[in-house]
Amino acid sequence: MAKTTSQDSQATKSTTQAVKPVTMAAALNSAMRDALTEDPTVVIFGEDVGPLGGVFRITDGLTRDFGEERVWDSPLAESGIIGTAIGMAMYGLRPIVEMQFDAFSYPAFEQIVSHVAKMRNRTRGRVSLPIVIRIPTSGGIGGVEHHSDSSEAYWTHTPGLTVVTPSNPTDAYSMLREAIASDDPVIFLEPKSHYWMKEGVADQSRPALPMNKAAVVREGTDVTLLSYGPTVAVALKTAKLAEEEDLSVEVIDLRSLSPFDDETVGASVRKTSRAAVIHEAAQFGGYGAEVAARVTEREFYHLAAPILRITGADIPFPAPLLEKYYLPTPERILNALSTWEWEV
Amino acid sequence: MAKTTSQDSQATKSTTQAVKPVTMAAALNSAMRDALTEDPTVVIFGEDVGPLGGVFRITDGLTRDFGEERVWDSPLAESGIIGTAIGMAMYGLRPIVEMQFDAFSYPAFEQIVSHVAKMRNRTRGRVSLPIVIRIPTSGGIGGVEHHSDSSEAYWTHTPGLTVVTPSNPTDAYSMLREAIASDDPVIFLEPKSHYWMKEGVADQSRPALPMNKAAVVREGTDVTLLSYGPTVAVALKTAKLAEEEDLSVEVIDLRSLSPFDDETVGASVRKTSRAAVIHEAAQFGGYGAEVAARVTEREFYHLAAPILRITGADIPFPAPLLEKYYLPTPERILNALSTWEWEV
Amino acid sequence: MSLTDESRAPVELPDPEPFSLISASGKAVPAKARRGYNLPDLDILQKLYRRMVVARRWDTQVTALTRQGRLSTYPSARGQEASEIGTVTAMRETDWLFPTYRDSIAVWTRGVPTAELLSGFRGDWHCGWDPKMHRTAPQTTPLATQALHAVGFGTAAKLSKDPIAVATFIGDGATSEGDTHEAFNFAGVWQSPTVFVIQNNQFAISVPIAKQTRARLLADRAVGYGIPGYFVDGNDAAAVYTIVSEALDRARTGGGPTIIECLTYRIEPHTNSDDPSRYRGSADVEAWKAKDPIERLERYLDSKGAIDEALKESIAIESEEAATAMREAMNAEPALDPMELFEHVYSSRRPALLEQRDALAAELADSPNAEEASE
Amino acid sequence: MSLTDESRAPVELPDPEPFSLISASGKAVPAKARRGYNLPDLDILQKLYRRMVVARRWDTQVTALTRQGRLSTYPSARGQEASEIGTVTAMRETDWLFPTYRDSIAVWTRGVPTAELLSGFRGDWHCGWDPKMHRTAPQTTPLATQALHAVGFGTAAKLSKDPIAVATFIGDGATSEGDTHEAFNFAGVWQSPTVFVIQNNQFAISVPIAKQTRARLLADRAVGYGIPGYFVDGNDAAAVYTIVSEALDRARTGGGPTIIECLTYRIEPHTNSDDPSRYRGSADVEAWKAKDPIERLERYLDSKGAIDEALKESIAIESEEAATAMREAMNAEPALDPMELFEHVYSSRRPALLEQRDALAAELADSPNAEEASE
Ligand SMILES: Cc1ncc(C[n+]2csc(CCOP(=O)(O)OP(=O)(O)O)c2C)c(N)n1
Ligand SMILES: Cc1ncc(C[n+]2csc(CCOP(=O)(O)OP(=O)(O)O)c2C)c(N)n1
Ligand SMILES: [Mg+2]
Ligand SMILES: [Mg+2]
Repeated sequence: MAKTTSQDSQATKSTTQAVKPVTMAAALNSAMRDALTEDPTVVIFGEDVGPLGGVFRITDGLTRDFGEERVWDSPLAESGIIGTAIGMAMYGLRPIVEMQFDAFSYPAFEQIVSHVAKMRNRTRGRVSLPIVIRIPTSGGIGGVEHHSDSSEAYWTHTPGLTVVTPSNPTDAYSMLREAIASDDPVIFLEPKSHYWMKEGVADQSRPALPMNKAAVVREGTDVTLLSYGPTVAVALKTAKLAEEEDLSVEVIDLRSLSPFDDETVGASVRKTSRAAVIHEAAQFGGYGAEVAARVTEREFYHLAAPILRITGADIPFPAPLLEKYYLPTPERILNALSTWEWEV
Repeated sequence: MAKTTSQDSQATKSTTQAVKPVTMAAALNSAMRDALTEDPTVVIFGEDVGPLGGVFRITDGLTRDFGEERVWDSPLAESGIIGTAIGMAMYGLRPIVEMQFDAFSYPAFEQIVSHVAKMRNRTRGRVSLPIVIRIPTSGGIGGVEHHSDSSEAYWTHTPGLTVVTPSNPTDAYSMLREAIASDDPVIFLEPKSHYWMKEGVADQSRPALPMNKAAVVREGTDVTLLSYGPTVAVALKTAKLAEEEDLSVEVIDLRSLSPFDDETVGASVRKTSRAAVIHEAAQFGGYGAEVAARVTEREFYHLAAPILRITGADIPFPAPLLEKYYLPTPERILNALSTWEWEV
Repeated sequence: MSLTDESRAPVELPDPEPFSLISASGKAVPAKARRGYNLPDLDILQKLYRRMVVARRWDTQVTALTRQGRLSTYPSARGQEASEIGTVTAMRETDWLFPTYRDSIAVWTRGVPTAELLSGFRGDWHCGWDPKMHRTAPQTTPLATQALHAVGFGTAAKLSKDPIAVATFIGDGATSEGDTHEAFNFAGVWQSPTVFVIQNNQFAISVPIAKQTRARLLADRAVGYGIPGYFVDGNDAAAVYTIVSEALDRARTGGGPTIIECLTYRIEPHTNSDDPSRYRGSADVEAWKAKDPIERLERYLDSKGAIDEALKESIAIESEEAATAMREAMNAEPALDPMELFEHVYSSRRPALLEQRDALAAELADSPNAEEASE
Repeated sequence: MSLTDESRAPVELPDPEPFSLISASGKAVPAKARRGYNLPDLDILQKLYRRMVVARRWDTQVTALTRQGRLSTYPSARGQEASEIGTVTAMRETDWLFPTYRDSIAVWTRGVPTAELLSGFRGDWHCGWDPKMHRTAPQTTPLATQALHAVGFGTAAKLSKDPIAVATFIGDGATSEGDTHEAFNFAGVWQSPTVFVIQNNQFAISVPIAKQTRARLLADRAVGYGIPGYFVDGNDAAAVYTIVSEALDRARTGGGPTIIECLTYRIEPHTNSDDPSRYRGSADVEAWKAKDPIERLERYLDSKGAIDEALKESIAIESEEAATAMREAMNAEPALDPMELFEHVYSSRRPALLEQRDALAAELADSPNAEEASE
């Protein structure tokens, strides 16, 4: 019943996008706008996504332009939002829903883990759930308690979910288009500290990198920094600083957290023989653990040193004035790299 | 307000326990019975924990013996159970609650992650929540969908929670007593396939091993198997089989998943230089990832080979007749160990 | 036009006397107590009767095979046939049903073949049938979650101008879950064409309704959502059929959702692994057996001369056929393919998952006896 | 004796006309419309008036400083003073309050010092006060979750034969969450001494109540839990005080929970980062300003000769003191100790966490400018 937009048509489509610098917020908005225009089965609902355009204005103007039957405000209940999205997807619609912040997706945890993730497998592939769950994620904006969580580890551990996160406006557009077109449910993590990041849109005549691929965003030879979402910028800044110390840092933007792009990451680590993974979430059992464990499993004999994790501490996300002590910084990353025995 | 039972008094207390073989179910029941007797602030509630004694009969007879004001059936709502337990703990009680199966704790995810885990930190240590959340965990009993999840990775990634799991009746008793006495909230994972495991109670005159320590349950020199809950038995069986192949396997029962006993595990790995971690949960982002990542970080230069993970596959837990293809077996573990380059 | 209905419904609490058309003794309820409703036509009553008898035979057979260990577990609906069959008989083929683990006889009556239906309880796959083919969602275990799926499905149909209705069953215990509340509330405000059939069988495993809520009636909740609420004798198939039919019609024609509480009783244990002697007396069970939904309809039909030997005979044959087919379905070894475990998790192939699949394949190829060894 | 209350309450829907004692124009409501209640004594009304005036001044000052960037965020309660202050004024010191982010003026009126109270919104620590000292739980952000804490706390008090009551605030939007339902239901069946004060300010951020639910009244929900429900003019402090007092008394004396819907209006944006022009007209806001809770009480007191210049003067002084103290509290740099981040996560020390703490300490010692660098 639902129409699938193919990878190619998306790539073509994106050539028609604006060429002046756009914010990530605008790129996401365009992606939804284009999907609503092309595919009548796409609907958007959630808390405040209607006339207000969401608390971050990502759905700005969509109710006005597409009507309340395509984009509307739901009652305030996250389990209800996900639960009804499941029913709509079973019917043949492609719901895009917003959880206002990571921590407010937790009331929907059962619906996501026990149904969104499992319906396709449960029904032997007969019932797919093409749902996109958009979540403004992570910290860096001085949010009060519960507004800065990074929830990725909960989702990536759950088989059946696809979890992606863009780090820039160009990716935000193409990845959200691909997520909407996907027949599988996608957790789409939007680094809220980057919503107002502007970028000249990259060469739009080339097809976009598929959502499930990692990108080498800076080449280097000594160390691979594995980053995603908000920490890509931190890794790039680190790489710049490291230049001064004559350290050549390769930076990878993972983009897809599940599945993990073993190929791209493996190739880089085989080249540099050292890697560190960077994220905001607490370290213990965080996504970085999976990255470190699997890369080590696969590339052990290429590694000159253990894979490091530079992450949030194992504490609840701090209050606004203290978050700077928690978030990974270039200095902390460089410090960590200096703990390696470099002359093995 | 709440009375804390000290470690020592528990150990003394346990000398009065039965000396004939007891099941894990009986050991857990005794632990709650003794806690109810000694500490008037201990209360137990949840779905079917009253007259029925729980679907696994772990609370058998407690309502009868302690009355409905100490042990009672709640309405059927997990968020409600955890949420009201929080309020009770704030008042000064020590609630023990049961989630009927891992998957049925998911409706309470928000209350657990956003409050149980964070209240003490939020209030600068002024409000502790001495709550024990008992969860019959894991598979192996041919349960229908949603009855065999292993949820530990969700909890262990959440700062503020303590997560423990016993693998035998002796530990079940002492660890549950210690969990109840703890001022911090404890996720207490009970391997349901082991409820009817019987064991002669170990020397009760010695103080029990503290809940936060791992135990070397079998010594060996070539490989360390890191296991917990239901996989301890699998690891021990593997060690036996490995003997035939002249492989000396050390088996560690982690017991405490959070905190992780770096000391005991590190000592073993430094000795054997090889380790594998075994669990039932899906591999990607599973608890084994943390184990592999942290042990590698700390012991990299002692490791002769990458730490392996022998775990469930990255699929939803299978239907009853297919679970045997999913659960880690001694054969699969030995296979995995044989993939290591042994002559480095 | 907006999805949200901003009109306010008239506010009325349901009558605390359960609505009934045929009394426990099999007599038509006096006209003045019928609240303006007529009894369904005799052919409908015969259909309800036939379906209940056959379904009970089928259910009894499943329970028996479960005791023999052919199924992993089975929650019987014995005693609840009027609610189950009354509801699905009121449904059109194009309507969708969102059932729970309790509602196997409803799913079966909708035409899902036994072997597919019992996949989950036997344990060969979680859901064995094609939900789209039978317009019947998988039987849901996480309580109350399916009520939201139903509301979403109905809302999607409404947005698509598709004049169908959706029905979902909810247990009395499950009404305590937050999801039930959210489902009622979303359905009300979106005017989703969804009929909620609460089967109040008075127990949630061991917990009696009095410990579940202090509500006088569960149907009293409806008023808090601007939804019409009904309290029905759930052992009276005629009453259930009548009220559910009306609610489904209303839903299909833009009238929004309805909450219907059917008062009934679970005669069997919660599942085969339950021990009801710990929480309820056999006197209660006996008292409810006296209100049996099948017997009362049989008496009524008999009194109308609407059951003759030929009909009884044909129902008996159909029942035995159902039981036989059921036994055969469960005696055939299920086709188990461990490789299928990796097939359906995602619609596209993930290399890492294929690695895991291949590892299992290699393992099984290596040690053909692995299966026995690990058992 | 069992915790569960198995008696059934009389079933009655609230009057859809909000209960009021003093009209918007500041006149006493005619005796026959007072439903048997009397106005509170003048000294109580004066106390309510004084507290509302001072609280508004304080709230206005916080809003102003937030605009200047001294606070990270602040959700104002302007316009809702009658509900907030009416409730806490009805409480005893030994009662406990479970507030939300909206209810700072209630927490402040309970005696929590400004600097401690605003810790969370300024951003130095999530909750700055000692909940036990002030018998006031932290202001909760995850919506509706605190309602369950309140029920549990009340139940624990009841089990401990401690004759206190618990009050909790819930927003209209938050009533849609499953937790609100579970809280009402647990409170009913356990007869927890808990008073739920729903502040229906008609918006959940941008979402109007008509899109939130199709219920006629949120108070209509009470009947579905066997709990008494009230619908009150939430801008009439006398009415709120009266109904909440009665409910708290009932709770303290074993009469169980109460649900009270206070109809009010949020005059300010949701928080400083909101833009209400996107979702509501200023005419609505103006209309509600005309029903101001402070003005009406002032008029009433004036008409009774119960406000003289001396009183006005003393309230003005108190207000300015509150505002000054507020400014001073926020102008003082908060004491920030990054090491404290590791202090309270667990009651016992975890070696791995100490490693992380020590790493941060080393980092800060190494590069004293790290703070600036990372900003
Ligand atoms: C969220 C959730 N919690 C707990 C359970 C375990 N459980 C299965 S059935 C049941 C009782 C349900 O009672 P009710 O809703 O009255 O339905 P009935 O079994 O009587 O048909 C419980 C607690 C579950 N399946 N889902
Ligand atoms: C579980 C959860 N979901 C979403 C949010 C984000 N959020 C904060 S306030 C708010 C609106 C609440 O409205 P209401 O309950 O009416 O309270 P009010 O702000 O009007 O006092 C929302 C959606 C949250 N805090 N918690
Ligand atoms: Mg029931
Ligand atoms: Mg509101």
